[in-house]
Amino acid sequence: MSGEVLPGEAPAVLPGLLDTEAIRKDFPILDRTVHDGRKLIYLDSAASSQKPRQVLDTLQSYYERHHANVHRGVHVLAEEATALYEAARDKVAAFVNAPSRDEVVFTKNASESLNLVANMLGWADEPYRVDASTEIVITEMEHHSNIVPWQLLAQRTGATLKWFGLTDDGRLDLSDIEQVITEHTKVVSFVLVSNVLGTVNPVEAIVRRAQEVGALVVIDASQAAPHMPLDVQALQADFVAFTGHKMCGPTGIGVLWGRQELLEDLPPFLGGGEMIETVTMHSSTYAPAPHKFEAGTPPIAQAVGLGAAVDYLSGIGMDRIAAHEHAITEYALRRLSAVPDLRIVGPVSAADRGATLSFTLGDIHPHDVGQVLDEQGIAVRVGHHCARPVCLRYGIPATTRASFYLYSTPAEVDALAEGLEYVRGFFA
Amino acid sequence: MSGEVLPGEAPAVLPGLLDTEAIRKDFPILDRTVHDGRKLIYLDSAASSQKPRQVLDTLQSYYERHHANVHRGVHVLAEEATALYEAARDKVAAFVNAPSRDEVVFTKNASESLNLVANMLGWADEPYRVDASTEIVITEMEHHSNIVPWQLLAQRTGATLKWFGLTDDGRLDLSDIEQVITEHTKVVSFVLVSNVLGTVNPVEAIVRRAQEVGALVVIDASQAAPHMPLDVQALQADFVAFTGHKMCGPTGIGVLWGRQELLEDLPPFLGGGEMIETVTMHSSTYAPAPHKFEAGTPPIAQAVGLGAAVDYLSGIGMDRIAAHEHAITEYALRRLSAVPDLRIVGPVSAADRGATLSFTLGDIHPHDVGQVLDEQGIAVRVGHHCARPVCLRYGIPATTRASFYLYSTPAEVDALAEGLEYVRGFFA
Amino acid sequence: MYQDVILDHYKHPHGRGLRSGDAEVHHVNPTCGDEITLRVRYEGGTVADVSYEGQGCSISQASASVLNELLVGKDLGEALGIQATFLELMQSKGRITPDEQMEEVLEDAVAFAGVSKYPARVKCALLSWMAWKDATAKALGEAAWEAAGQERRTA
Amino acid sequence: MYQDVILDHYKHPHGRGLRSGDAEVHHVNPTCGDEITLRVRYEGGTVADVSYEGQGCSISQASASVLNELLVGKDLGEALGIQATFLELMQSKGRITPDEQMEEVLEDAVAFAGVSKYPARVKCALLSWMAWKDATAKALGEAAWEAAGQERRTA
Ligand SMILES: Cc1ncc(COP(=O)(O)O)c(C=O)c1O
Ligand SMILES: Cc1ncc(COP(=O)(O)O)c(C=O)c1O
Repeated sequence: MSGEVLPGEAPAVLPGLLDTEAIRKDFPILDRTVHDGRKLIYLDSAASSQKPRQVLDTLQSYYERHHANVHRGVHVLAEEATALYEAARDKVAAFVNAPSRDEVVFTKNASESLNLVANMLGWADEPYRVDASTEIVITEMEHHSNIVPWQLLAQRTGATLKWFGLTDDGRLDLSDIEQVITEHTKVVSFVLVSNVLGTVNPVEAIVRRAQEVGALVVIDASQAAPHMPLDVQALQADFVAFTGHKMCGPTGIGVLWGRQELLEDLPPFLGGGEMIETVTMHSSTYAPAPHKFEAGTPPIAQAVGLGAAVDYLSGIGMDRIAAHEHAITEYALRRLSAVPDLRIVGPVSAADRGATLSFTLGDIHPHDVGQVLDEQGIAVRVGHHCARPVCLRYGIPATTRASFYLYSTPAEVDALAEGLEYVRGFFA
Repeated sequence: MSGEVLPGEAPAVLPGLLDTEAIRKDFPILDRTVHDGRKLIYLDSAASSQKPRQVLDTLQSYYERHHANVHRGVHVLAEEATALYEAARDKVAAFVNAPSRDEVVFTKNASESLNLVANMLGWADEPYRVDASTEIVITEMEHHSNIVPWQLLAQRTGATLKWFGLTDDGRLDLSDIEQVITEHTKVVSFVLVSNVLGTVNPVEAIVRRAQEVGALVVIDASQAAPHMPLDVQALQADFVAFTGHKMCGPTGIGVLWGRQELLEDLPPFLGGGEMIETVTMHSSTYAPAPHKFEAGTPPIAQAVGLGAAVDYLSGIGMDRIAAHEHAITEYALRRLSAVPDLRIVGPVSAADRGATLSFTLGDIHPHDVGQVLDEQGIAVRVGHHCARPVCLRYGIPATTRASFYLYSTPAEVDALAEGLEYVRGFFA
Repeated sequence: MYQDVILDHYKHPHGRGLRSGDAEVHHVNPTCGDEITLRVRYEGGTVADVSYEGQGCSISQASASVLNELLVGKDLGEALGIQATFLELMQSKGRITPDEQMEEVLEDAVAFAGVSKYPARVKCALLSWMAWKDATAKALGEAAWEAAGQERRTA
Repeated sequence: MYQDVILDHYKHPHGRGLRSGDAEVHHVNPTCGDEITLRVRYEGGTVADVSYEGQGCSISQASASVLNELLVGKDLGEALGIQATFLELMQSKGRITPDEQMEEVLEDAVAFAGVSKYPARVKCALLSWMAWKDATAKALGEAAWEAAGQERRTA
């Protein structure tokens, strides 16, 4: 990986790129200017993606024409709202190739989805119950949302929390897999694509070992669902969590997919309206999944909006989006490694890697990198990206992170590389 | 209460009415027609209110111009999104007269808010911890969202669940308050305004007794916040929960207000990004409230939308909205009691009563009432309204419920009364 | 959705009231509180009586009345066929317009076609039919039931 | 926000390095990992030295350098006054434009006025100042601290 492309050089046409000129027209915010007329270069999609007009129009027309509370209404609006909400469930089920629509639970975000699983297992009966004799396995590259729920569960049940470490080149170290996942392990929860390193993890090896010992597998697909075809059956996981706002959907909506028999067997988490079958003051029985896990008025408009997002992404094709991002990632790795003093934190090749690039730039603090890039209109994220153990592992306080999506262009990669040169000069 | 107003008679101008002609222009959905051109008469706001254009415009412009993930971003969009999100917290804090903005926790709905409290108390240290020696007190008129979380907590901790019964005229029976709330009681949770009966409960009497025994007070204000001035300091409660979609806000957003020292002392509920101070693989420390209780990417757009809703309601004035609804309720009670065989379930006078009217109509099943009203364009809710114990208490399987809001008119009350006459004829 | 036939059955229900039977079941629709207590009596392979009592909306009441009218006197095999056809119609979300053949099987019950467009009401229409199937299973024992199902499928 | 004064202090920090002192504190900004170890030394009521070491962004580094330059040699009372003024400026969300009087008190530190517009960076600018206040409290003991605060308020 050397600097074949000189700064300022026009990028050769990359193989597999989408027609970003057309796509960018769908995203009103990408026309925005910042800091006195500079064009926005949004490289922070791993934190949250922007929303296409198709999703915004769906939200608007939902509220302007169809809104009512869902379920049990006998009037037109209630029926329409219910039909739209449940149709969104069908769409999401199809998007992840779920065997049944009833396996799709709507939550408020991926964090709630992961907490839901941790809580279900804490309150479950055998054989699922997590207790003091149990081991929970995660990895050192998890997002805090896939660490803290398990720490809380371990504290509250006495279970032992274990984890896979990382190799120097930003991959999971599975060399001790037999020692990490043992016959005491009841649950293995790991991220499919790291939000800091970009690493795509080897699902099969982990699932195979987990199945050997009879542990449940939870996959945090928050950074995968937006960017590549996702097939819960192929993954062979028991639960898969992801979040709407990173995949062109609204904020306030997340998904937990779970295997039907597990959703049936496991106890509820939040109690309230809609999740019950019948209630007396003395006791209650619960509705079948997915409703059992959807207490209260759900994020109706947000689910409908996520349905529109899924339509939008599928319309373009997840494989084509993945190919686009792969091309951009390859190009970005090439351009960035030509910037002096820049060190990629994570895999330096585009193989098994998502379009999220974390790096350090000499000893210029990421806050300064981010701020000076921002003054040029370039939006990146800086900090520990809610995955502080990764920074600890690599002995750095923070990183600068640029992340790409279906609307990202090679020209934006160029702007980033040039921006970084400017940052270096600024603090030299 | 007798039938002074004959069906078809034009209503005298009622005192305290809002200028609904102007207000209705703000709500695009109210222009809708259903069933071949019938004008929509939306009397289901207790289930979910409609949204004014001001809120929809705010959502749209948030996504079109300012969206990014909140907190910790150093780029323009992240700063703008954070400022908008936190400004919404300020607005909600002012709306309920919270002593501090840090006492306002954003959740996904009132159900999550109530579950949050129940879970905090289950995992708390003394003196808050709910355990087998503890009594939890609720009432027979609670929404399932304020029953099931406490049933789950009682099951899981061994605590005893007790409740206040109801009088024949739809009020809380507090005659045995000393026996219900005792020195074993650690928490008393009750609804401020019933979503079935419409009853406004006597907060002061309950709070006084709870304070006597040192119990925490949780108030479910889901049906109060949209309809009347709400002052958490005047209520003297410890926690107050409400939900955005019933008060002109988007779906997917709820609020928990809690006293600062409690939010500081009590343990977190959901774990994840944003709610931490620092994380290692071995342990984590938590951010100060409110962030401690907001794991993951919050419902950003929805909070901003709720801020706009609160501005909208405050712009009109909560006291004026309450006066409008009071006038409508009085008129509706008068008109409905003139319908033969109609029996109000709940207080029959408008004193201490919200604008939610439940009733039965002879032995015509509520499903049939609702369906035939719907055919006339009139949207009401039928069933147990997520408060089945109320139906059990009054020995009925279900009710028909009409609920009014700031956009409701006396003409809509007339339409309802006439619609009910038609229903009677239809099934005669 | 309120066809005259439905209103007729609602106002003048057939066979309402509990009479002696081989088995009794009690079914509830928890979302709306509709309830039915239903008894079946068999004579050989024939549905000798379906008696019932309950509370609920016009749809659930009328559908119980139609069930009584349709099934009493029929062979179990035929009755099961009628039940299956009614189920199919009700789950069609308004997409099936009953043809002549279906009308022959379902008679008055085709009036419920419109109800299938209202998801909230489908359960009301099916309450008595599910209760009948359950009671029949109870009356005949699972083995006989399986055999009957077998017979029907191979008929 | 990157005034030349700030960049200057960042590139050529004053008084950096740890020297002997009466008290040492270690402060961390958990959201971005900025860290500072800071020591204070007092001689009578005078700030004799503020020495420090740490890692962080240009803002937090420059602000520690400015702190050293401003506070060393000052009376505790005066130093506290400067700290309070800097705090006020940083929490102003860009709403304060330093006037002559403020410039006299804050000298180079007025260059941070622009930083106060960036909520995410205010904590960086305050890191060393909070550490200094904490270290001072530790060095003098709470009682002396209270007395000094008292003195300042009544001055
Ligand atoms: C009194 C009351 N409490 C709680 C709730 C629950 O609100 P949500 O469904 O938004 O969680 C409702 C509304 O459904 C309600 O009316
Ligand atoms: C890998 C990963 N997991 C989980 C999450 C949490 O998602 P959310 O904040 O929407 O709950 C994120 C994003 O923040 C993420 O990148």
